[in-house]
Amino acid sequence: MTAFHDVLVIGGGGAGLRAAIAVAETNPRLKVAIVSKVYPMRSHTVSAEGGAAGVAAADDSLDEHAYDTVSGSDWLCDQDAVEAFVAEAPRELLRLEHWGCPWSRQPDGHTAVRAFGGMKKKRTWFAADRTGFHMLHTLFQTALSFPDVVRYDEWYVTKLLVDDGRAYGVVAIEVATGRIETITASAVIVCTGGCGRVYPFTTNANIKTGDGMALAYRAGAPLKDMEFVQYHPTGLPFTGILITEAARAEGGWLLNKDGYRYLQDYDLGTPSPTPELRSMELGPRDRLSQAFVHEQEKGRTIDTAYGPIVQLDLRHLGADVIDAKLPFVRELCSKYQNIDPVTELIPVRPVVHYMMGGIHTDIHGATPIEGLYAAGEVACVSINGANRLGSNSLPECLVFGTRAGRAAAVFAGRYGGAVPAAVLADGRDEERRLERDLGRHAEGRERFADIRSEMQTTMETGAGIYRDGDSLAKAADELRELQERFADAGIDDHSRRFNTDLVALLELSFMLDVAESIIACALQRQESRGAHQRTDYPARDDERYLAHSLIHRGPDGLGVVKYLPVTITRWPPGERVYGR
Amino acid sequence: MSLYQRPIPTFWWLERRSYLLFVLRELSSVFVAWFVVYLLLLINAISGGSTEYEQFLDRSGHWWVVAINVIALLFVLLHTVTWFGLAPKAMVIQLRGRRVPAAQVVVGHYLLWVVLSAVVAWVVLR
Amino acid sequence: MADEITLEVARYRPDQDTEPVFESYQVPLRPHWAVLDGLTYIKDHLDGTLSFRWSCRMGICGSCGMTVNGDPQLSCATFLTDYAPGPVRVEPLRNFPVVRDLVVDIDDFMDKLPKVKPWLIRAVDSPVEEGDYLQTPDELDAYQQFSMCINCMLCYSACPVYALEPQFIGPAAIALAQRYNLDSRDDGAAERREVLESPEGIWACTFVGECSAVCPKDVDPAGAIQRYKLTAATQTLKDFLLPRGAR
Amino acid sequence: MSTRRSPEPVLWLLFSAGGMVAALMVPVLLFLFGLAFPLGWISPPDHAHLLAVLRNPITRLILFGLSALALFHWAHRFRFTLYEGLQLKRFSVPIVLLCYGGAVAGTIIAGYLLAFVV
Ligand SMILES: Cc1cc2nc3c(=O)[nH]c(=O)nc-3n(C[C@H](O)[C@H](O)[C@H](O)COP(=O)(O)OP(=O)(O)OC[C@H]3O[C@@H](n4cnc5c(N)ncnc54)[C@H](O)[C@@H]3O)c2cc1C
Ligand code: SF4
Ligand code: F3S
Ligand code: FES
Repeated sequence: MTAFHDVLVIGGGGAGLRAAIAVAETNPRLKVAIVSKVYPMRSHTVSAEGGAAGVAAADDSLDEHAYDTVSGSDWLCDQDAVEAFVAEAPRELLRLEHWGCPWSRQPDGHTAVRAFGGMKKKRTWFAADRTGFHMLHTLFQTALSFPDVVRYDEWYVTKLLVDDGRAYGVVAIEVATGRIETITASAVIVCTGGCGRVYPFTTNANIKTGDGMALAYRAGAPLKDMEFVQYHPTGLPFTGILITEAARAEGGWLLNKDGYRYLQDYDLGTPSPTPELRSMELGPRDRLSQAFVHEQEKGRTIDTAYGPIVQLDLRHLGADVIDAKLPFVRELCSKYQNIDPVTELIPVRPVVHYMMGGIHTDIHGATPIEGLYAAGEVACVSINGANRLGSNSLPECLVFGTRAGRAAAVFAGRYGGAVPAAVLADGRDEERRLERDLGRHAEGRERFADIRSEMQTTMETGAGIYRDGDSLAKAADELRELQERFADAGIDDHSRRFNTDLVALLELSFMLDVAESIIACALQRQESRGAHQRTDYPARDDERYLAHSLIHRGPDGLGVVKYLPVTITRWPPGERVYGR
Repeated sequence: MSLYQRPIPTFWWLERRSYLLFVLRELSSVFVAWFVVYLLLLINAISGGSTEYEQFLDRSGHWWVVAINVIALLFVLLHTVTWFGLAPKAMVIQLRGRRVPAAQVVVGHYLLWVVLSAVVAWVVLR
Repeated sequence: MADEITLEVARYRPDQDTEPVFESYQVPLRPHWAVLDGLTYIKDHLDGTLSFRWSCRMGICGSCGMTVNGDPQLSCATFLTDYAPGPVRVEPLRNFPVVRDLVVDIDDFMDKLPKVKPWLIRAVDSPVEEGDYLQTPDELDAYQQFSMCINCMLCYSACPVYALEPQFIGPAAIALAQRYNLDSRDDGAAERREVLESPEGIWACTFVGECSAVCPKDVDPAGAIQRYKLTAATQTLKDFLLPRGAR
Repeated sequence: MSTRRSPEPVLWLLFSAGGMVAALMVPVLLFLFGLAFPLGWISPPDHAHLLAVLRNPITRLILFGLSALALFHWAHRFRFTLYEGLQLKRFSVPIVLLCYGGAVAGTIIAGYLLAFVV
């Protein structure tokens, strides 16, 4: 059976829900559907803690937000996109307020803002330290008020149907029953989030396996800036659970083994007792994570069973501030680490957190494939360049979710209808392929879970906080080999009902493609910029690389990397200065 | 789709301690009703004159009446304790725009209880 | 500390089992390991056919609710060392139809949720350009607790009334309705009244209170329901006693 | 918008009021008249005193309220205990008759006693 919707949104996270609502608002006659591999309110947006940036305070300005974002990105973002982003973010955040989002408030009743890393002004809206949770549930519940938004909950998309450069829908499995179906549409918006699970140690949820990136890549759309993987400086050592940047924004200190605020040694400013914007602990994430590596090399980190750590000190904030502003941090520490941040130091280490790169789109969320749009972490517009600033991602989901939704609605309204026979045939091919996968028995005793963990280790060693030509080349070879081994791997479970084994296998195949694209882009970029630090090319090279990498999938499955100049409107490349 | 639906055991409330406590709490109402019956009999006896009252006192000393009353008192106390414990959930008392903490509401109930009990005892025994 | 612990996991494979059966697995017993880590260990190393839901592994997405040694729990926030030396029984959430192994069908909740209109309803929508709807921290405080629900379904799993009367709208949905009713920006209480005051709504709840006892986010749905009973009953009395205009 | 007319809110209010008075008043009365006097821990008050107390209209009013509300408290709780504890919801009609009927009957008896007999 084939269902048809005017606009099909893949993903029910912040970006997907916002996009779906935008479609419904733009053109109420359009039928919009959301396909999501988990119930929308389980999407990873739910884990976001710290906040969402948007200019609100009287002493702040759009230009300052734009400048912080541009310099934070190490000038790799597109400045037209950034300008659109900062201009529309406050409105989107207000819109969410009007939909009921429980933003934290000032005594006078207006929404409150807090400081965040790399931001020169206080402009991060927050709902305690459960911002993503409240945003996602507000969006989900608001979406419920649009009865015409249809949902396919717990459906797993395995393929984008593209014919002659235009997208026509997807093939998806209803996980509960194992039913495989072709769902066609006039326009498709990919909002599937990031791919942190490509790495072994990440803040990302289990579902963040880069599906959408691989779906688009396989369908012929290029991925952009994939080498830029953000490490967040403060994750709990075993689980990788995030301790939000808001902990530092409220005044937390990072201490090495000797109790010393080591960031002062890395050109991030001088310590002061109260937090200073764009300085020390409120520097950008790339620089903080890099500082950790240097501390480790100097032997000034603490060794634990789960690797080297430094310590985050919140004790001087006191129980009242912690309970009011960081209750979730306290809850997470006590549950997962057995410590109380009011009296104890929190062990932390850098952890893979966010993908700056993603599906290449323009500032309307359109990809080079007609009728195919992308928004949220899966997309690269790009406003994040070489390093995303904390709290820019949630508003990005809103701003570009809305833009993609509008653009898709207009597109779908204009070109409705007929789906070429070739697309349906393609769909049937995919259905057959999935049937084959379902019956896939391992050649030999290969467990795909082992391939997955080897891939993760390869990524960590090959393309970690610091990388070089050798480590990347080695990783590329290893990934090729893993791809071959993957071809022989099978699954234990051959039944249809809620087959998570099959889903995990498909996720791994997506992750392998994404991993290869990261390595390929990183190998080509012979400079250091933002989150991409090459020890063999330690300097930024604007001559050659003030450009986005665009990777296309070649016929042999290998990526071909090209470059696309960045758009510069008002802020010519300069030095990134923090703490001065 | 064939889904498995776990049958509910007849004595489901034996499965968890908290369920058992709940059922006991609910059964306390039976003893509240028993008390009303007992009270009405007492009122009837008092109204009937001093002999009937004496007879009532005699009958109330029977071992089985005492036994019932002991059990009834335990259940009624269970009722009182659980009732006061749960009261603040339904009542949100605002004082000067601030919500009164649940613990204070509970303490308030117990204070009222002590005072009322004392008054009743005083009226009866005066 | 022993270095292994036994997990007795309920397996239900509809094509081969007519009812759940228990299967035992030995998993490493390590500090910081949640029950969920034990299950992913099984899935990755011992038996790929075991199915369960999980995602955030930090107690916020609400996917991983299971019955652990008889109690409804988030398996990512329940630690193996607390159950040492074991064995630990892991079963699907009670009161829901089992789809497979530890996966339950929550469509019933997903159908009920929109019925209580859990979204902000305004008498007058003002345009975003006019700025935020004001709300003081105290007004935020009035409903914040009820906004913390992660839809994990532990409360439904613990509520005997829901077990016996599946039509019961149930704790989380009512708490979410109250979350909006108590929001100073919302004018939708009247629209939510009919559903909440129906026999399947608040009046079905007998205040067992287990919903609040098991809630991992301290939402206190039991409190939400009892408060609404008081509101509804007073409202009914007012409707009855006062002439139309004076309400 | 019309709300479905249901007696539940009224029954619940009676149940709650009954629960509250029962919690506050029953323990002391039951202790005195059920245990302390019969077992001779405290010597029972003489008949004349009790009759005088009983004839006071305030006492009569309080005792009437206590009896009636406590009975409705019982009726409501017992009804749900039968529904759930014993899973007898299918017999809801006789159960409702038994419970609330019992409460009404008891209330009438209490009213009769306190108004005419005392
Ligand atoms: C712990 C943590 C804290 C963070 N804190 C902040 C913060 O404070 N501020 C900030 O700005 N950003 C923060 N971020 C980043 C931000 O939360 C994410 O980038 C953002 O939420 C991504 O939203 P999304 O809508 O793009 O994707 P997601 O919320 O990840 O949603 C992806 C959706 O796609 C669906 N999907 C995926 N693959 C498939 C498939 N194959 N078939 C069907 N459906 C599929 C999923 O079901 C899901 O619904 C944080 C991130 C993490 C990990
Ligand atoms: S109320 Fe609590 S237990 Fe119930 S679904 Fe919400 S968070 Fe879970
Ligand atoms: S457990 Fe159930 S009966 Fe009511 S108080 Fe909670 S919903
Ligand atoms: S995995 Fe998200 S709540 Fe447990």
